[in-house]
Amino acid sequence: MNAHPDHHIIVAPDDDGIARGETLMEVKNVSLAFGGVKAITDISFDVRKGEIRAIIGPNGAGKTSMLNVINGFYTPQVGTITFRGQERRAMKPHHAVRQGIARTFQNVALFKGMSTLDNIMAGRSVLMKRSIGWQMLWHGPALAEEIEHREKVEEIIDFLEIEHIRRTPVGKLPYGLQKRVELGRALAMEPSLLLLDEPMAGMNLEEKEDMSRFILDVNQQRGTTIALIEHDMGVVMDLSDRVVVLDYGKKIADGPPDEVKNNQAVIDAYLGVPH
Amino acid sequence: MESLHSIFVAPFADMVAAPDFFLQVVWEGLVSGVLYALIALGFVLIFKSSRIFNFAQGIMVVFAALTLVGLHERGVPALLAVPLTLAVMFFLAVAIERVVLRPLVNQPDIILFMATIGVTLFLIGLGETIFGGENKVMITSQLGIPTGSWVLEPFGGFVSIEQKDLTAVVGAVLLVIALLVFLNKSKMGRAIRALGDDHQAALSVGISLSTIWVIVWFISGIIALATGIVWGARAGVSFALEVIALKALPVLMLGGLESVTGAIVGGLAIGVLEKVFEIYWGQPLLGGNTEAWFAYMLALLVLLVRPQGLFGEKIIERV
Amino acid sequence: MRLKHTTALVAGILAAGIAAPAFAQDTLKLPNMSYRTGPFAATGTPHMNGQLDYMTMLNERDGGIGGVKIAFEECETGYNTEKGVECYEKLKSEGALVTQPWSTGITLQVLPRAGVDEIPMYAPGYGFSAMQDGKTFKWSFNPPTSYWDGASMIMQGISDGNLDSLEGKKIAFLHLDHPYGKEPIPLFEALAETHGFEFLPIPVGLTEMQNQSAQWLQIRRERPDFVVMWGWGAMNAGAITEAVKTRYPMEQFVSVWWGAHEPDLNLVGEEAKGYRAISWNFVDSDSKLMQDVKTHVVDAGKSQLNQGAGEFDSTAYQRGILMSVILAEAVEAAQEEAGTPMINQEQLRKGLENVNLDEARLAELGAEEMMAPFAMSCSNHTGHASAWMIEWDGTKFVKVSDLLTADRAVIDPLVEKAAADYAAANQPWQMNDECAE
Amino acid sequence: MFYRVAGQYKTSYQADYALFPVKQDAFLLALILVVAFVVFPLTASDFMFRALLIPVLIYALAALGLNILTGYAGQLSLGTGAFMGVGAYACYKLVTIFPELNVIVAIALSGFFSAAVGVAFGLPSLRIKGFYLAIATLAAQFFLVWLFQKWGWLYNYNASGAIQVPNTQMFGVTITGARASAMSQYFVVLSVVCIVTFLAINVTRGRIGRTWKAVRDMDIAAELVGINLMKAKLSAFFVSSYIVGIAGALFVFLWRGAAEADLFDIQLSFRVLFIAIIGGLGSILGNYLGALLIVALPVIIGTVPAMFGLPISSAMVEHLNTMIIGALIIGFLIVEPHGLARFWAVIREKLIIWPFPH
Amino acid sequence: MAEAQTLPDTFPKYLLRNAEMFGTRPAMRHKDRGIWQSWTWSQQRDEIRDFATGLAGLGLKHGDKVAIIGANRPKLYWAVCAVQSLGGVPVPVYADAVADELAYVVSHADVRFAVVQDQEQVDKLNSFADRLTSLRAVIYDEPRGLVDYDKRALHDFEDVQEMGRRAQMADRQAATRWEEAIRNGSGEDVSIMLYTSGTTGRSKGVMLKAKNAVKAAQDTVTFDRLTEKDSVLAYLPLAWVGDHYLNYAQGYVAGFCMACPESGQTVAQDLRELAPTFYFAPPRVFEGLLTSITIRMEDAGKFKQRIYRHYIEVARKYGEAILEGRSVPASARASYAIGEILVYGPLKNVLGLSNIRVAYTAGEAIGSDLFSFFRALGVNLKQLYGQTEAFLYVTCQKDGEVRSDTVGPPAPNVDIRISDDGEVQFRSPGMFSGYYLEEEKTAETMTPDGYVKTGDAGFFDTDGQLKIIDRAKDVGKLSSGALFAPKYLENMLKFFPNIKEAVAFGDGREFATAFINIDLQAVGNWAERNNIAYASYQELAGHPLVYEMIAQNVEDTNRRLSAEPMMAAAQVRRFLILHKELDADDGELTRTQKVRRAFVADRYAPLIEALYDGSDVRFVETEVTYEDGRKGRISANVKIVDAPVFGAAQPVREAAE
Repeated sequence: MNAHPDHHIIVAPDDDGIARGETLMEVKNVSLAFGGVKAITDISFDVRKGEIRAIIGPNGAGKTSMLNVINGFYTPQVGTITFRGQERRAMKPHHAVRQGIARTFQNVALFKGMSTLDNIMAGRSVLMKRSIGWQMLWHGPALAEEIEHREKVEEIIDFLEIEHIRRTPVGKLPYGLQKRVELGRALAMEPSLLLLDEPMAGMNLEEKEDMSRFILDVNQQRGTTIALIEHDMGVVMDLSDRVVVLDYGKKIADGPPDEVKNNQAVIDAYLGVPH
Repeated sequence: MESLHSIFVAPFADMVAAPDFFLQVVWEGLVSGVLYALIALGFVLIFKSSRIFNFAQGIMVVFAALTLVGLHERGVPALLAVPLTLAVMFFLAVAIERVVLRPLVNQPDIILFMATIGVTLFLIGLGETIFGGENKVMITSQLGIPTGSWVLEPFGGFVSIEQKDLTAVVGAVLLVIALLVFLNKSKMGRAIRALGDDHQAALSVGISLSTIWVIVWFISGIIALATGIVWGARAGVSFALEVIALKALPVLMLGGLESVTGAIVGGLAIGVLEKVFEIYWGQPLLGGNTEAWFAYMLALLVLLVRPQGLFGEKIIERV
Repeated sequence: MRLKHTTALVAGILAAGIAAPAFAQDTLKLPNMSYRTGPFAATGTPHMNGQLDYMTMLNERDGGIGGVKIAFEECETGYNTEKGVECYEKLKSEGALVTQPWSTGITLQVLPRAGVDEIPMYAPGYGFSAMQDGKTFKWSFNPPTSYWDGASMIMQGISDGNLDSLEGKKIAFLHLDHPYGKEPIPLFEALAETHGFEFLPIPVGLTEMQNQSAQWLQIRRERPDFVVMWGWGAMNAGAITEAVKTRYPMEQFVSVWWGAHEPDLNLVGEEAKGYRAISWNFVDSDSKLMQDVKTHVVDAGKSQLNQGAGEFDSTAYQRGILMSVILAEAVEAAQEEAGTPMINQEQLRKGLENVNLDEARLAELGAEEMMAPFAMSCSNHTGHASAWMIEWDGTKFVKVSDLLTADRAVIDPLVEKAAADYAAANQPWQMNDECAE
Repeated sequence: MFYRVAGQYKTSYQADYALFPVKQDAFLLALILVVAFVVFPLTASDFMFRALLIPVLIYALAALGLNILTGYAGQLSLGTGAFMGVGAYACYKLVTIFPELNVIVAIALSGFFSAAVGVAFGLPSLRIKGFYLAIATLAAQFFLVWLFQKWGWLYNYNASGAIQVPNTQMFGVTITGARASAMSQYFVVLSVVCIVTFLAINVTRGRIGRTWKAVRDMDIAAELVGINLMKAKLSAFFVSSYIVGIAGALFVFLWRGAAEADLFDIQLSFRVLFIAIIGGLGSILGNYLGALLIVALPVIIGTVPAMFGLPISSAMVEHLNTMIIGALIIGFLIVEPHGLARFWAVIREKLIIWPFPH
Repeated sequence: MAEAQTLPDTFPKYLLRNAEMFGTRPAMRHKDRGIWQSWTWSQQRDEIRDFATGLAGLGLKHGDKVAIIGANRPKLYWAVCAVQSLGGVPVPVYADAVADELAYVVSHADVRFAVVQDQEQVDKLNSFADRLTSLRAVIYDEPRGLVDYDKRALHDFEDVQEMGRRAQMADRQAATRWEEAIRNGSGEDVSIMLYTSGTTGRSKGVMLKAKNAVKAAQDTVTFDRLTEKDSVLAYLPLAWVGDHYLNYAQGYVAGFCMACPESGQTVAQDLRELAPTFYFAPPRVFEGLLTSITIRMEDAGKFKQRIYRHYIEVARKYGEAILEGRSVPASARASYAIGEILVYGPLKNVLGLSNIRVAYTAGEAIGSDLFSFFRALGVNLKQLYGQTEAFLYVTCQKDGEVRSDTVGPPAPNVDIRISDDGEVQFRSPGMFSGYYLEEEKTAETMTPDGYVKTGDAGFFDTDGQLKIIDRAKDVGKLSSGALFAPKYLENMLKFFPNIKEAVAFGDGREFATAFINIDLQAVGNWAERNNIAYASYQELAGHPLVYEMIAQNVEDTNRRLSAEPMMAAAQVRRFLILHKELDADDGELTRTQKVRRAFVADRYAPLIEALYDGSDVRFVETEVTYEDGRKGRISANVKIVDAPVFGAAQPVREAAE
């Protein structure tokens, strides 16, 4: 009965031949509009493998739209996304997941009727292959597959320290824990690029500290490249390697945290100086 | 070739050949359409104000008509039965608000929808228990609705227009006008309209939510009674109407769940189109009775092209 | 917590239901599958009242039949076939002597089971026309006349006995889209082929019964020479009002006996003058039979009928009385043959085969003006009573023809074929080889 | 109280994934199966089989099918009756075209026809959501029933327009048609229902079940975790319609014995929907509890007042039944939107932590 | 005892024996990744062998000390045995010890290796790296957060095992040699060094010889008939003698399965899942259980409450008698059987006590109500009296001869005597061989004739069971000369569910007084039911109604005391409710949650003064340590209240004067 799992947790897929520090994804001249209202205008930036990249900006700056473009939820009118050397503009979100882009949402988008375990397992749907025939029989290959993925999910549960809520329906969890489960679900997809949309929104100080630790651990231990949107400047400056600043759908700055912090355009944008 | 001819040529040739008959078909369709539109209207009103997809609107029509006839059967004079029935509908509105809506407030839409199905069943059972399950005849003449028919004779043929149908159309138009005036001009009406967009805004008018709900359901009850009289005069009062009332759903899908205009236009359009389709295509080519599904298929096709309906606004999905 | 009790209750019922229901041996169980609710209740209820009242009368007047009280239990079907089958199972388990399915749909469902469960099925004036073949349908009876008989008589009625005069004419068949409405179609089709008229079936769906504008628009467009109606419940009233509205000539509008229903015609009154129906019964409220019912049941306050609406004088109510008369005759015949008042299902089947309502017997019952005489036998489970064409004169029905008789030469071969087909489709099928003929 | 879970721990995921990880549940199920397979056949009357046991099983199966679509995948359907009809008519055609075909095989195959039709009417679900989708299923409902009426080929041009189930045998026992005994039909239905339930439980607890639930709970999020919405929704329509289809085939072949198109009308759809709602959306067990309640309720209303000497007409039973079901639906939605199944779950939970209240 | 000769005399020898005898039976479980990961004895041997070989590769020598720091984890238990198998000495250290304490033990014991649970312990060690000169390497179980650490002297447990496996692969004889070394191991070696928490001063390293330790375990295993089929949940601190003895030592000797909980928070849940057969918990745990039962039952419906109360009453009457096999009327037996179905069984099920065969409690006195409650439910709960120096058992109760107010007769092969000044002294098979590097203290503790001084005052009851009154040095006298046993007094107070902790004073004073800590859970619940709002412990503690309630408790205590001639004089005349909970982080309690009386007396001197100078209220300010180690100050006006004293006492005292 020795089911002792190897605890050297899943390592992000490294088979893409991109070395740490090289460009993993590049956004080139992307513009997006909804019926004439411009959400994003001509934005370009890159994400390097292994880094934590922050996208910041005041409310309505187009940050979430940017993430939505990256993972295929919106299709930009102009511009391209190059991910792992492949250029594309339109794609279905589930294809983005298959390519290795996972994300979390500003307003927790968990499957409320399901338990923590099932939510994270759902994140692995895309990696599971057994047909409905096997699923119906359950015993045999389907169970073997289920257990194989359960083990990975348990690692994530362990990693995020959410053992005690494994069987709790996520709808009943406090907000902070829901965010953590959502992170778990994204990790379950074994992404090479993890998009976090305001991972710390609505959290108290302690929860923020926890979340920061998890984000750093994910980045360090799993080598996952992370692009995140965050309002809390302190957090952004502490966590990220490089920061891109948007305002009114345009890029106004890009660089290491310290540099960005002192950029006049950024300060103006945050203080609300009219353009 | 022949089949193509019978689909694309013959029907239109028929229409041209017997224009009076075509007019009669359109008129018949229009009268059904008024019914669909009225049911849909009650529906829209409730949806606008409370986001409830009120499946029970159809049965409210039957229930109102049944109460009216039932009271009359028990010896209540027709003109007294109408206000009494309205009182019953008001009581019903209060009861629904108390028993169903209040405990279910803030539940997901689907739950409320299911609850209205429960209300439907309950009202069917209640109506049958009190008034019996057999069909009844609307007390048309007792209510002073003319029963004769006018015959117009255009194009050498004739178009028979029953006075009660005409009364129905006129009555429906008046009802809609009254409703629009109420919604747009009165404080309560504005509150109801605001409620659809924003609960807080509605509350700031100073009317409690439950009052608004009772009023809205009561107005739907009034519409239901009007519909019941109109339809009952035409086809008798029976629970079979419940199934016909389902056609309000495709009407709503076409017209959009929140548009009063949509409900009326959609209702009339479906009424006319299904009748024309039945007479010129359904009966000759498909064995008839296509009215059973035409409205649904039409709505389905429209939705496939425009998921938000003919009058709805484009949906932008957000995450 | 209340729900917990309900669940417990279900369990209790389950437990109770497992034990077979006790058979009370002191009554004749002649249950009826009624529908006093739903869109067919309007026409169904007076019939059922009539059936029930006659049996009540027998219980009151004679202490039942042969000294045994009749238990005439009703089971509500709402004209719904599914419910009907449930009722069948329920009544069967209670030891019913007979099945009165009261709907052609239910009849068809019960038909194959009747032979297996060995319960005679009694479908007076309705059901499957081929049931007349007693050899094939040992357990099923549809006296006094079948739908095919009725159709044949209607055609005679509208052609004054010369069907060939219909050649080139168009006859629309407005019928309920239901096994009942479809039942006569094969005969009409056969007749149309033989006599060269055009036959146009127009179905009315269950939901459209009250709003037949599409059907009547079709009739207006097609301009048929006759409209034959096979309607029931709310459909009849709907059709008559639409006919008036469409200005369809009433003289060309004929119905099967179920369309002879005074309340439907009262809706339009004078305007329906000329509307005809074939009917195997006729109203005779002053007959001894009806007066007995009036004395022992109606006036005694033991009837459910709606006196204010003149139901007692209606064709439907009195037809219901006659339906029970025939059944009571069968019981009496069975008791005689069995030599005991407590009969079983097999004995009742025999009794039904021995029903002989000749003129003398009808006179004895006091119903000589109400229906034509007929008799059933081992091979003839219908009896083929003759019928009258009756016409609405604006206030009531009047006889406008002599007794019409169905054309056996056309019907019998069709029946034979239909019965054979039926038996073939339901292999293994038990034939009654005892019949001499 | 009777649930003593202490000491029932799992040392492997296999054990954790057992069908009934708690001993007492397995025991309870075994008990129910013994009652179903042994006690009922030994004691029940024909009436019990035909009026209660067989319909409960078949309705439960239909509700199970609907529940997969509505309860698990979140796609509202008002067309269950018509899909049952597709199964029934397909089975009838199969049996009459290939008379030598085993009727069980025919039933199993007929499910594929309803599944195909289900998928066809499920296609709009890719564009239309929520209530709007109900229109697609309503269209299916009305269109299909119309088709059953108008397409004579479907009922072999029978004069009555009804389909009549022939007598067929399996292992020398007549299982369909008028000659079949209630008990043999019961066994067939019970076996089919047990097998389908087992398979359905497996599907709903595995990857596919999670995919469905994800789509139900938040379809956008589901898409963004890599779930192919089209596959998920259509597979739900397929599986659901398949089960509904064989329920329809069983409905006619093993119970009714004959059917007209009207049998599959919207009332049937609603009845199945009520069973699913009262039983509990998103549960397997609930379908059985709901079916039991809905089927037994009229029996109770018909018999209980009589026990207390209150005569009740059969029409009144119908009326009260409708009213009570309506009230039950409302009551359940207010008290326990997840239906009888959740009710049982709560009771079970209470038994586990007994004597503590929480 | 010829048989004893053939028995192993070290735990590693038992490991080998068990791997042979019970190879496929579970030896260890750990709730991890959602399931109970399990290892059989043979798998456990392999794990230990791999680790031991790896350790040897890292340079562990015979006699080297190895610190084991962390929660109850299989790997840490394996480390204990692995170290023993190499002749090293495991030194378990309390995982919640602050860095300073930890550093003291590690440096005092000359630890060369440390096997620790996680980053937290590594950080603690690192923070005193300069003092820990002897420490050669640290081995960790959980790699989380340690990615960027300097790995030169830091090893992953599994990497060490991997090293071991590679060594075995390279040298086929390594495994055999390892087993050979174990077989040749000496029972004279020190098996383990347990640092006592010590109510006073620095902790001392108690050295226990292998053969003594084994012998003690063998005796108690036989005494309680423990077999390989038993199971325990190891949830008590790894470094405490109780855990090491009850779970590790007895586990190896009996061959039963030890299970580690998922985490500290899930112990109750894990206990419930596992339902062990052998269970040990200090009285406060049982007290907590009873409190939570009572509270949870209060929320139950009327009907349930009635059933519960009725059958608990039945159990109180007959339960213990049935448990002990005494004769009971048949009707009572039937009633109890129904109660078992309705209440006791489910209750034990919910608490995870369903399968308990033997349960012990020790460490302090247990209330007789509390004690008999669990026994009445059918839990075979017994008391024992023990010490680290004895390798736990000094006395323990036999099945069927169980009382709540005594701790039982001497354990098997234990010799006990009461010294002239009332101190309990013993000689036992598991007796320690001395304090590490503290000859002086060892000598202080031992009598010249080889008895160990327990430092506890007590006496033998008429039926030969030992009764402990208090720490010998704490037993004092009132100024009247009457006996004052503070612990005894405190325990009586603590039996009230509302009172969590009490500290009694009176030595050399005119009368007895007490500090009270209320039980936040119980009183909080009471407050909720009575609509009393409170924001903090301090606020609740100062509430007049709470004072009223506690005064009632004190009064009851006094009434009971008045009935005991020896104790009647020491009734509590005045008391106060402390404004803060006594806390180990502030040094007020030991790590085993015992009150440090002298420290408390010193810290709250003004309050004691107020107790005796007649004032009604006293302002006090105290420094506190928060969970994260930060310090703060809290202050309060503490009220002092008089309590009534009862008759019997008065005359005695006056007579004495």
